[in-house]
Amino acid sequence: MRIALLLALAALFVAFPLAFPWLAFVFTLVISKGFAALGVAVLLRAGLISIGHALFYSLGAYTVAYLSRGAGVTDLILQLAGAVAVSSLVGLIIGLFMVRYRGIFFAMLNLAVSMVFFTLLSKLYALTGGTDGVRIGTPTLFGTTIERDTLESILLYGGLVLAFGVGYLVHRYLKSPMGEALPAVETNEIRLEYLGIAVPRVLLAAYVASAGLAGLGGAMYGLLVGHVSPELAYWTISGQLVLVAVLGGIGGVVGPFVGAFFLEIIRSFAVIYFDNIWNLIIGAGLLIVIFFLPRGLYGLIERATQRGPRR
Amino acid sequence: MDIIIPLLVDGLAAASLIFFIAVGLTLVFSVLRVLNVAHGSFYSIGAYVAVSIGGWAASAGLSPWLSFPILLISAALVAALLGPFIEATFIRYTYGKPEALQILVTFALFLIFEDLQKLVFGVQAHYQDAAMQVLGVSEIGGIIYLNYQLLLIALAVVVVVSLRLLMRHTRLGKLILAVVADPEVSVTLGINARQVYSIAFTIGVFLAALGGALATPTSGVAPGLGAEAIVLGFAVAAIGGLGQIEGAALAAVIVGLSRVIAIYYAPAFEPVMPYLVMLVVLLVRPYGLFGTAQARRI
Amino acid sequence: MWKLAATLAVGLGVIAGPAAAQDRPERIGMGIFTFTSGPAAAYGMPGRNAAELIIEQINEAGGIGGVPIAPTYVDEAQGGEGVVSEFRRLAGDQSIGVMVAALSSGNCMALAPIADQLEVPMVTWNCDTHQLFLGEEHPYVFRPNSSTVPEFISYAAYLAQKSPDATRIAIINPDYAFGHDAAQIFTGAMKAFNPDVEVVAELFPKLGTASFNTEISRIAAARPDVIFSNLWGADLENFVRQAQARGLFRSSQVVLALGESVLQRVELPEGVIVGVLGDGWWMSPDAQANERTKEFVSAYRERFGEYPVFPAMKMANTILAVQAAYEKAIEASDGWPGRADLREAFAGLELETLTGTVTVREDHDGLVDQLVGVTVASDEHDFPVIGEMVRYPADQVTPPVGEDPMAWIGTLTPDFAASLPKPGSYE
Amino acid sequence: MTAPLLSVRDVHVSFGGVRAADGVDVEVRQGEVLAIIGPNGSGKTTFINLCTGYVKPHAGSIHLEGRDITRNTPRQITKLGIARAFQIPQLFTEHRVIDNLMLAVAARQGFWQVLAPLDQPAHRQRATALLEMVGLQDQAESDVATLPEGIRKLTDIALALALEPRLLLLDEPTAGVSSGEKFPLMDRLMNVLRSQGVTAVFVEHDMDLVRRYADRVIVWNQGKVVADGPPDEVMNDPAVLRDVVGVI
Repeated sequence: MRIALLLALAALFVAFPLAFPWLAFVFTLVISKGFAALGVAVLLRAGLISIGHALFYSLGAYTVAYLSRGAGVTDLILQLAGAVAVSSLVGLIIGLFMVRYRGIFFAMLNLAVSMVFFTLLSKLYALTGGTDGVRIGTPTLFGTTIERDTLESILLYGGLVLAFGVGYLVHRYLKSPMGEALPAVETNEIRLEYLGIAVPRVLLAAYVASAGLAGLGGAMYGLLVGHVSPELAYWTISGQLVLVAVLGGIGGVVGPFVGAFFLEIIRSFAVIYFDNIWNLIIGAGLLIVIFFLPRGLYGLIERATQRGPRR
Repeated sequence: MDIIIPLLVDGLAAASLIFFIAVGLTLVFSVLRVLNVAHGSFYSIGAYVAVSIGGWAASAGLSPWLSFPILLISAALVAALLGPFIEATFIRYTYGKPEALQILVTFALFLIFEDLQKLVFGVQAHYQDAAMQVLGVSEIGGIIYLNYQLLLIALAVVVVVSLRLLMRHTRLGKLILAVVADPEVSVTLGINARQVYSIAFTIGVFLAALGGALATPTSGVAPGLGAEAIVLGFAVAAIGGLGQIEGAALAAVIVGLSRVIAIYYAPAFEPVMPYLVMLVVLLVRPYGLFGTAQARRI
Repeated sequence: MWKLAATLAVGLGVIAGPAAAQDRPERIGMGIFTFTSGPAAAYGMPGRNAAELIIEQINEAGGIGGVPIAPTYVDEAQGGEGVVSEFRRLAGDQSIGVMVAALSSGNCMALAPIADQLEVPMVTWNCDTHQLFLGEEHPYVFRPNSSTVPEFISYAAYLAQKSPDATRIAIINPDYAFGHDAAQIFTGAMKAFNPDVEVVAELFPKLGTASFNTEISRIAAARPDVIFSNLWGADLENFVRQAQARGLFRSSQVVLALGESVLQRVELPEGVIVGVLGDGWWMSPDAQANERTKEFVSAYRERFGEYPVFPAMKMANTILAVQAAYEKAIEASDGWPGRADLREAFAGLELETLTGTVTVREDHDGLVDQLVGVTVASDEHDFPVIGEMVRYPADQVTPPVGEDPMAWIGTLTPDFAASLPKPGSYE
Repeated sequence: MTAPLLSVRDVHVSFGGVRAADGVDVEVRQGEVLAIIGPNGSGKTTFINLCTGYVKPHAGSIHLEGRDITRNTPRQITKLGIARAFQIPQLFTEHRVIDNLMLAVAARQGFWQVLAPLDQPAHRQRATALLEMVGLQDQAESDVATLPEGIRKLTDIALALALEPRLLLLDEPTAGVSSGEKFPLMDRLMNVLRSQGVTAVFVEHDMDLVRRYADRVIVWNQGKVVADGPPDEVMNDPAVLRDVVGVI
């Protein structure tokens, strides 16, 4: 049943851009945000709210920009891999400090680091292009140049395949002892220590994974938009990633993607029909989800498509 | 050497503005244990209301000296209208819930307020500088300062002192401290904790709105003010230690001075200073300058 | 779920009604990008207002080749990805013939490659960064406006002519490419005109700064002869209010590159050097001699309660340029011109605008005269206007095609400034 | 006589002026079942916290088989073979009972697996066996958050057993367990301990339990050990009866 639901969602995902080409852009954005929100969701499972993951999201995009302009690495696959590697590495370094913090202090420290990063991006004009940002050129694939249109198809359909692949891996991770330990950190960290489990190590793994996921999403974003500016690292983007994760539901891997989908669709329509109040719509939607749908929108979809209780 | 005096005056002037952003946030946290992202909205709403009423007063030909009571009244109005209402409709349901949830609820409120402000006040910048104009200027260390800047420094000190007096020497303060110390026990002692929460939240809204209102005579108000304010407020509150009012005051001075020193000697680093200070402080003292850890009993 | 999908499909169907390329369409779709919210709206809204008005006037006069313009406005404040996705959505709609984008240089730089990719003509109305055409060619992007180079050289020239002894300059510009580029160009030109010039303070507060009080102290402490700023919007208003109250305008000659845009909103003292980044001053002699301009100005004033500041004039002039290009393309092609035909028409386009003339060069950059002056009290209005005006001819202050602008500035000499028309010569 | 498994020497610790341990010396011998009794607030739980590194002594030392563990963390001490059950059950309330147990089993059998599921046959088998030991086989699929106190208590003990410790510290193991269940539970527990050669220390209020199951009793009062010996001897000591048992 759940597989069927997933396939239906995927089919929807493929069908619409074929009918309406501009939606391809929006849908690719959904995948990109979905990856980043999935990263945030991994940490949320441990009760850790990061108002700073825009750091890794923008880092992914800036890494791609730097690889293609500064280092001459033009291959798409290498760029994506590079972005994941760089953001994971930075995640590891920052994570070493982060794993000592919980609750609001974790949120605050993430905020601080990301805002330092944000201001550096805007300020190091010579290095980052300042607030105007940098352009990201069309990459090559296996040594052949590709057209912009081809790139967009690759990003959408390749991204979808990647989302399934990465999603499956993250699913396995969340079901593994290390993954199942995450909610346990929130409910009873002391007991975990008394089971001989090194909580900081559990969290460091999660932090690195979440940074890598956000970096992957950011790299896709950069390639898709073709331009990246510091606003991508601003705290409101971090807030949006948390919002997307919670909106979709943090219980599983699909939730963040569903959340990203709803956010982008609402946004696309809001700018056409309800100019000026899309924040209001998103905010109200978030409140409804928090107060009435604790398992997020994906929980709602699941409930509508299957009978019988499930944990 | 002659630069020291302007540095100090500018630093304190900057600190007073920053302090007004953070003080309500930290007060609300100390009582309700809720980190209120919507605090930034109350700040900018206070600014909008003050400018609107001030603009009306100016067009009605009232004396510019009335601007000062208007700033206060505006903040009180915002607090009275929004404080108890928002507390009772949303904030109350997040007490004792995970922090992530509290932050999200208030973040949602922040998003909603952002657009409501746009709908009500438009997107143009608004100004009402009668209070700044009427006070004139003073020359200190060869540099001309607005007397209004100096007034803000004094006001910040007044707020710190009065909050301390309120907490230590009034019945309300004692009730608040009792609820902070142990909500359950205070309820069994017959304290109406709900009411205390509502009052504390409203005081927080008042302080936020007051901060916004006090900033308008020099800076006006435009969309985006709330987002800037809240993130700076977080930084200052976290540096001082969440829930520590004196801590917030000290943190505001540190952040204000660091920004001013940056502007004088390394302007490129000015915007990064609050967050750099926050980062360093949190790494060295995870609970902020005045904050303490709470051990869990097992 | 499927209900949602159906709703989506219906919603999208409305937007994407395809039109045969060569038939005369029922309307000319035009995407117009500007800031209608956020701190930049103070500057972006006049642009939007002007677009609304000028399009209405064009449509009342029969539209373009008998076809009315149907604008779609996009708010740039939604951030890079939102702007790009809107651009793509509009480009996918075949009834859209042209994009007027954008206000912010960052957005222009992001959109330009996409316009080329989607082969939709993009006409910039306010992003004047000289970097737009610097490294890359953009076959589909045109700027019927001037760039930062002539704009800021003109201020240096005016200053060199008016206060030749001023050597200590302080700069306070917004912290992004526009501010940094302007500082570089202005400083470069100032030093070329007078080698004794030194920069005693250079500040780049970030966009959306509310209190400039520490910056003002810092500038005051540096005792500059000249304070140059290209702050704009709410930032400029804040800076002016705070700096004026604190005596900065009395102790130094202030140059506000975008000062005209706040003349009606904040009380500027007399003697401040201001300009309009081009020739778009609604009260300029050329504008006042043009019946159409006077009509536009009074209609604007009536509807929006203020006179059209220069961003409004820039937008109106840009849309007139689009109209001229369409008319040229209609003449040149058999049927209704498609996007590629319109692109052809833009090359070498010349037209009369509301405030002067514009020529689109072969490098797609525009040639526009530069108007600079100082604030003077007005008998007619309760706000200061621009006096002691000069109108620098575009070809004299614009680097030639193909030349690196910064290198070109380096070749300027004190004689260059002396050879230009004098302040007060434009009456 | 063999060397003690755990030896606590001259340990001092106080909280805000209250002395929870004031020069305490305790030795836990290999294989024995040691009971600690004393009035509420006398520092019995603190003793367990000290032995497991949750509370650090201001002075004194703690050795496990001659190895100094005074400054070690709870995790390190757990790894050395000391497990603990809590007075207030410390469980993972967002998980089911079986998941709680499987986490503990995984912690023992190899935790650092990223892609292998927690719910694998080896883990589940062992977890089920542990639940049977405490009589909770029927509760495996229940959500922990909804369980009554007694069952949570048993789950908590099962978590400690899952670690296969050499020394097990139990903080009031039968508090909250219904009176009819107390003895069957303790019988099962003792069987496990004896069959696996586990040394145990338990803090208890129920004197009947202490008499029946303890090999040795320590009486704790105001941060000091005031009596030490076999149950029948200690518990008939008039001073103990007056000062401690009487007020329990």
